[in-house]
Amino acid sequence: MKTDLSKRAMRAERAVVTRHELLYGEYRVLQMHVPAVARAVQPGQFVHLEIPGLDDAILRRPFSVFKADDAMLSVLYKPVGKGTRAMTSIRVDDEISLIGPLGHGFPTSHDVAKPVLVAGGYGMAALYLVACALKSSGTIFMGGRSAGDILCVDEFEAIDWDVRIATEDGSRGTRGFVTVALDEYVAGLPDAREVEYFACGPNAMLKAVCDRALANDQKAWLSVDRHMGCGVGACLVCVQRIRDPESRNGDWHWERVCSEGPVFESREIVWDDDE
Amino acid sequence: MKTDLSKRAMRAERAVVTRHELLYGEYRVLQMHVPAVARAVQPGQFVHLEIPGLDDAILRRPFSVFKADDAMLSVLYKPVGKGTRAMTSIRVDDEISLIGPLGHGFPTSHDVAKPVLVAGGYGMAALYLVACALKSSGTIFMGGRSAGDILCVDEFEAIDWDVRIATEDGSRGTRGFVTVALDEYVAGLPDAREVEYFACGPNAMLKAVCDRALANDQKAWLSVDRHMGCGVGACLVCVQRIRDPESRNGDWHWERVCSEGPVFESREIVWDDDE
Amino acid sequence: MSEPAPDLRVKLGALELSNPVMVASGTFGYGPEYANLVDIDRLGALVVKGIRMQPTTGNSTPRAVEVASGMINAIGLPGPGVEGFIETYIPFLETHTVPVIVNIWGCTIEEYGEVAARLDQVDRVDALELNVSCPNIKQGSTMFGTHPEMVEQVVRHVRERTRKTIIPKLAPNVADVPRFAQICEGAGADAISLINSVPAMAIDIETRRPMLANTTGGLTGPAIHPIAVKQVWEAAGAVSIPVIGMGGIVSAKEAIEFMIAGATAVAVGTANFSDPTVSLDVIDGIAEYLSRHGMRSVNELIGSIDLRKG
Amino acid sequence: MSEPAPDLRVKLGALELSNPVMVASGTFGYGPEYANLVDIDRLGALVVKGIRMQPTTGNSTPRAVEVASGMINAIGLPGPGVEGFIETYIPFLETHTVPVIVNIWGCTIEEYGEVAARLDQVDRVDALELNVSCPNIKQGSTMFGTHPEMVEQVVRHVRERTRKTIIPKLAPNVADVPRFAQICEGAGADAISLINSVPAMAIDIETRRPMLANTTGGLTGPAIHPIAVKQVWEAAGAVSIPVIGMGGIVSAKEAIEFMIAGATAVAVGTANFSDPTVSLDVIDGIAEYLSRHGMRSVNELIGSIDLRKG
Ligand SMILES: Cc1cc2nc3c(=O)[nH]c(=O)nc-3n(C[C@H](O)[C@H](O)[C@H](O)COP(=O)(O)OP(=O)(O)OC[C@H]3O[C@@H](n4cnc5c(N)ncnc54)[C@H](O)[C@@H]3O)c2cc1C
Ligand SMILES: Cc1cc2nc3c(=O)[nH]c(=O)nc-3n(C[C@H](O)[C@H](O)[C@H](O)COP(=O)(O)OP(=O)(O)OC[C@H]3O[C@@H](n4cnc5c(N)ncnc54)[C@H](O)[C@@H]3O)c2cc1C
Ligand SMILES: Cc1cc2nc3c(=O)[nH]c(=O)nc-3n(C[C@H](O)[C@H](O)[C@H](O)COP(=O)(O)O)c2cc1C
Ligand SMILES: Cc1cc2nc3c(=O)[nH]c(=O)nc-3n(C[C@H](O)[C@H](O)[C@H](O)COP(=O)(O)O)c2cc1C
Ligand code: FES
Ligand code: FES
Repeated sequence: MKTDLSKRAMRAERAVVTRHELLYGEYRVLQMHVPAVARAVQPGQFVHLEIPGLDDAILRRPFSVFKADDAMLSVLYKPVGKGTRAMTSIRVDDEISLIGPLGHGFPTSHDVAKPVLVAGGYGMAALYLVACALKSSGTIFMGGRSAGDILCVDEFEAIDWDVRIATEDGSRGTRGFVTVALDEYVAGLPDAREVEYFACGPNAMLKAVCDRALANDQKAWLSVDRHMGCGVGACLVCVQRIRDPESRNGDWHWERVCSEGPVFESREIVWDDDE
Repeated sequence: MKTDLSKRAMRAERAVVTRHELLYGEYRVLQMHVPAVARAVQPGQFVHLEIPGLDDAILRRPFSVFKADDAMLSVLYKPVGKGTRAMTSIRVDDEISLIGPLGHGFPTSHDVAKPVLVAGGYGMAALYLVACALKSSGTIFMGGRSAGDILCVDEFEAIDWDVRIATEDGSRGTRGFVTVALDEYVAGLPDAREVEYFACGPNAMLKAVCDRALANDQKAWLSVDRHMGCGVGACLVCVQRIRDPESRNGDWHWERVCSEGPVFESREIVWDDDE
Repeated sequence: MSEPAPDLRVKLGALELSNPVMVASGTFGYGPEYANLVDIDRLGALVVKGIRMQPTTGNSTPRAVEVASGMINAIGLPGPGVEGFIETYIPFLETHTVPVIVNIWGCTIEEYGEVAARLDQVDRVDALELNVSCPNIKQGSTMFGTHPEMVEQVVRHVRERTRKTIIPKLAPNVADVPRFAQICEGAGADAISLINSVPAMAIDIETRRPMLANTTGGLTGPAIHPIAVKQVWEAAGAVSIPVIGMGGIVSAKEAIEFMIAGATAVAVGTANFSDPTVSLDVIDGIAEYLSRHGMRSVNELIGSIDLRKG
Repeated sequence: MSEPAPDLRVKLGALELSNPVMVASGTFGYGPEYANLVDIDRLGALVVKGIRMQPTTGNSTPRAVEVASGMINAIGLPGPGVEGFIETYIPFLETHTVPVIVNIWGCTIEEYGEVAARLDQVDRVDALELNVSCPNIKQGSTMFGTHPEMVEQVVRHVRERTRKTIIPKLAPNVADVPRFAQICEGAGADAISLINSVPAMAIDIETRRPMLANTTGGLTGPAIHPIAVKQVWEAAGAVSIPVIGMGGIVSAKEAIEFMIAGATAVAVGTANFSDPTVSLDVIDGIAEYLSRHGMRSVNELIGSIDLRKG
């Protein structure tokens, strides 16, 4: 999987904003004209954006690619902190410095018997290109606190995916964590091992998917979120503990989420104690 | 002159922008609704503005009051540096934090035989309230690099002031420094000692006016521009050398431009070597 | 039913403050300058501009320059001298109730003692902050406060000349802050304060001249906050007397960081220039934080850092 | 008729650079990371991430946190070890022409020597930068680089083991930078570089835990620039070997400030993260400045500070 494809495609561009609006609840879509990057994007890759008007903050922010075609690339975000709040002031026709596509995304070219996507927050956007790229459609489980946190349902249904929703307050779909709906679904399958997971969302969700993959002998591809400095592998800020492939006694090494990741297979990941 | 009037009137207010537009050349007028301050302003006083969107810059910027009535206060500025460039993004209805009125302005309540105003740059705006307050009208000399630097001519003419213009490139009025026109005028007067100067502009202009006042035994009130920290007398950043009144051997002390100034009489000022 | 307001009182030696938020020396004048904009009696304490024995002129201009997230100043400690201070400002301060801390300095160890002895007689003065760390005043090529022996002698000497609370103010440009903190504690300090401004410089690239008449000065403001948090945390861990944290406070957030790191009180400096009432907002913000976190006294916040490994 | 382009060449000991702009250790990986975005052969020199004898793991996460006009990092010097470096990165570097400076460190004085001796055999390595000042590596409670004797021994020991240009990198958190600069010169250094990141800390006030797994880290970026300018100016005035200035460069302006203060070369660090081609812009900006000011060589800029009193 870990080719240097992304590496070769990576460029720094000035992207021109073509669309910027509320899409679902508090989530906004930011669409940019940046053909050279948009064309090269693989599902699960991200772009590193310099956010204008960020006052005294100096770092870029990474965003998963939501949609990409021959010219346009868009990301989905919610204003939660300093960076994403400043983003809301971006206007159509503004120029934004963008580096991408970055990282190693999800594998999508192999045959997957039962693809299962598990998404929370911006993960619903990050998995859309995965759904488009996989050879056969499957089921996506979306989880959120309440109905406003459920995104992109129409997009997935339009490409014939079975969308299952769970909200903690029960305001849309099943009440409770997404794993409840997921467990029911898997329990009802004739052969659980046919399932292959593609997940993006909060760490607790990723870990829950990881536990199930290990227990049921399934493959699970997890997209990890880490604070980043450079985004290109130079600063070693974004690292994730990864199991040494040959080791039997739990030895591990660090890999860079921005370069070797953000997608890792569940067996590779060594979780921190507080995750 | 140096009463604690300004002190008593000083307030911190949230001013609401009511007008913000190009007025002359690159000069813009920023008008704010801030009655408590506007009402208290004396000619030559200034306000200390917190400029929104100033990125990593942390200090306020001082601006002379151009016009003030019972409700509105306006300042005139040109985008030249970080602060004034950021100001150009201020929009009508924005709120701006303002401290004022500050400093001791020009004396205007006494009888002045021949008031002569000398102005450069924003000084043309800063002297408008002086012209309004003086009991009799007189002559204002305006100097600038070229025609685009000459401001507020209509305002002064509307209150019956004689406006004399000098530009370095000769694009408007006399060619050359404002002092050439000024010297001609003074030379033509029956009694030069009747002249009392009120000046605001670059240091070189103030110093030229000072030299003439000393040579001709005239009074000259000069408004000094100094970089400021607090604007209220606490930080001691903005100081000016002032002659000790009793001293015969050139002794001096520091006074605060923001508090004892910005207006000093020419005989008080001890100029720095590089001024 | 609303909870009772949290208890904000803290103690610095014998001195009790109604809340832990002071204004930092040199950024608030002697009191009257901001009195029209700020209810100064709400402050935990007012620390006045540095005072020595004689009246002093200070540096030439420019005395300050703005830089990224901060400013560099080289004011040079101008002031009216101790007698001038007493004469000019004590009458004003007597019309107010805020605790007054006088920041003092001298060119010799003896001068620190003289100033302290004189102020010991002034009832309105509650405590003395000993500025051994102004980057604009030097002993040879380096400042007083970077020499352990000098710091020890200053504190010991002042201790002998006054019964008031004494608070040495440490220099930030040393490798081993805990050592200096311990020296002060051993020499009889009631508390320590830190950090003073950090030695710094800016050059105008067009004229190729220093931006400050004094060539170099001291950096203050948000830029130095993370440096200050580390030094306050280290100092607080090294001594049992209270530590006063300052450097880059612009809101309750930075003040709370200092207190979690171990500071008993904090001082707001440069931020007063952009927002004169910021210290009052910091007081309110700390109270709000305590309520939200179910803490009944600010003492629960002090040193509450959680160092468990993740 | 256009003027000839100004001469940007500078020398660090025996090493000649085509221009004075390098990228700082730890902010540009080992070369390949940015090679798709930046024409690395245009750089004055490439300083790679710190290398010691053994492969090293580095600190836990979080390893960095953004603060006002800067970031604090506590990466902990992970790396492949000297053999891993040679094996993995020298082949890539051999396909490029940019001068390569390897930043080295060790847990003992001997380890510095071993790494230096090993790299002395590698032709592609042009110089060694000796990191005695990483705030995340300690000797007792304070870092190596704050002890004059330790610094002297490291430099002397490395000098004996290599003929390549050696460049000790000084710690910023000392009171007397000139003294350290002179010690390095006396011990045989060809140049010195400064500043490394400034010890700092940030606390999450909601969890009351440090923002970094390592508790403390090093502050970099625009926030430290004025501190760096002062130290570079002091160091350059104290020694006759070249000084390399770094800390908070985000454009040609800050680089020119360092050079006016006396730096022969400069290094761009944190700014690479937000703008990977910033170093190339700095090179162009310096050339443009020299032309505009009628200087034909960058050497006219170095140390050109005008200290006349106003
Ligand atoms: C691969 C990847 C893809 C992502 N895709 C999306 C997406 O599609 N949509 C979306 O909304 N978000 C996405 N995120 C998260 C996004 O990058 C932002 O972190 C998030 O939106 C909050 O940013 P903020 O500036 O608003 O918040 P803040 O919390 O104010 O700032 C977060 C930033 O602060 C800094 N920071 C804070 N704490 C630390 C720390 N402990 N260590 C280091 N740095 C710190 C970092 O620069 C970080 O980016 C993605 C993250 C990753 C890693
Ligand atoms: C009493 C008074 C009245 C004024 N009235 C007007 C007016 O009516 N209209 C107008 O356009 N301008 C006026 N000015 C000037 C104005 O305050 C600004 O300084 C000027 O407009 C440029 O600001 P800037 O931020 O755009 O420029 P910059 O040069 O980018 O920034 C100037 C600011 O940087 C800082 N700074 C830079 N160098 C130094 C230094 N050596 N020492 C200390 N600080 C430094 C200061 O904060 C200063 O305000 C007045 C100044 C004074 C003192
Ligand atoms: C303009 C100015 C003047 C100062 N004068 C003094 C002083 O006289 N004595 C002193 O001990 N500290 C002085 N300081 C340092 C402050 O008290 C404080 O330690 C420092 O500014 C850090 O806090 P801040 O970042 O909140 O400003 C001064 C700071 C500034 C900005
Ligand atoms: C993420 C990161 C890693 C660093 N790693 C090293 C290192 O390995 N060795 C070293 O000597 N300096 C290291 N530094 C310090 C830089 O080389 C430089 O001295 C410092 O960042 C100041 O420059 P800046 O403000 O331009 O970033 C590192 C800095 C950062 C931000
Ligand atoms: S963000 Fe710099 S190495 Fe990943
Ligand atoms: S600006 Fe602070 S004293 Fe004048």
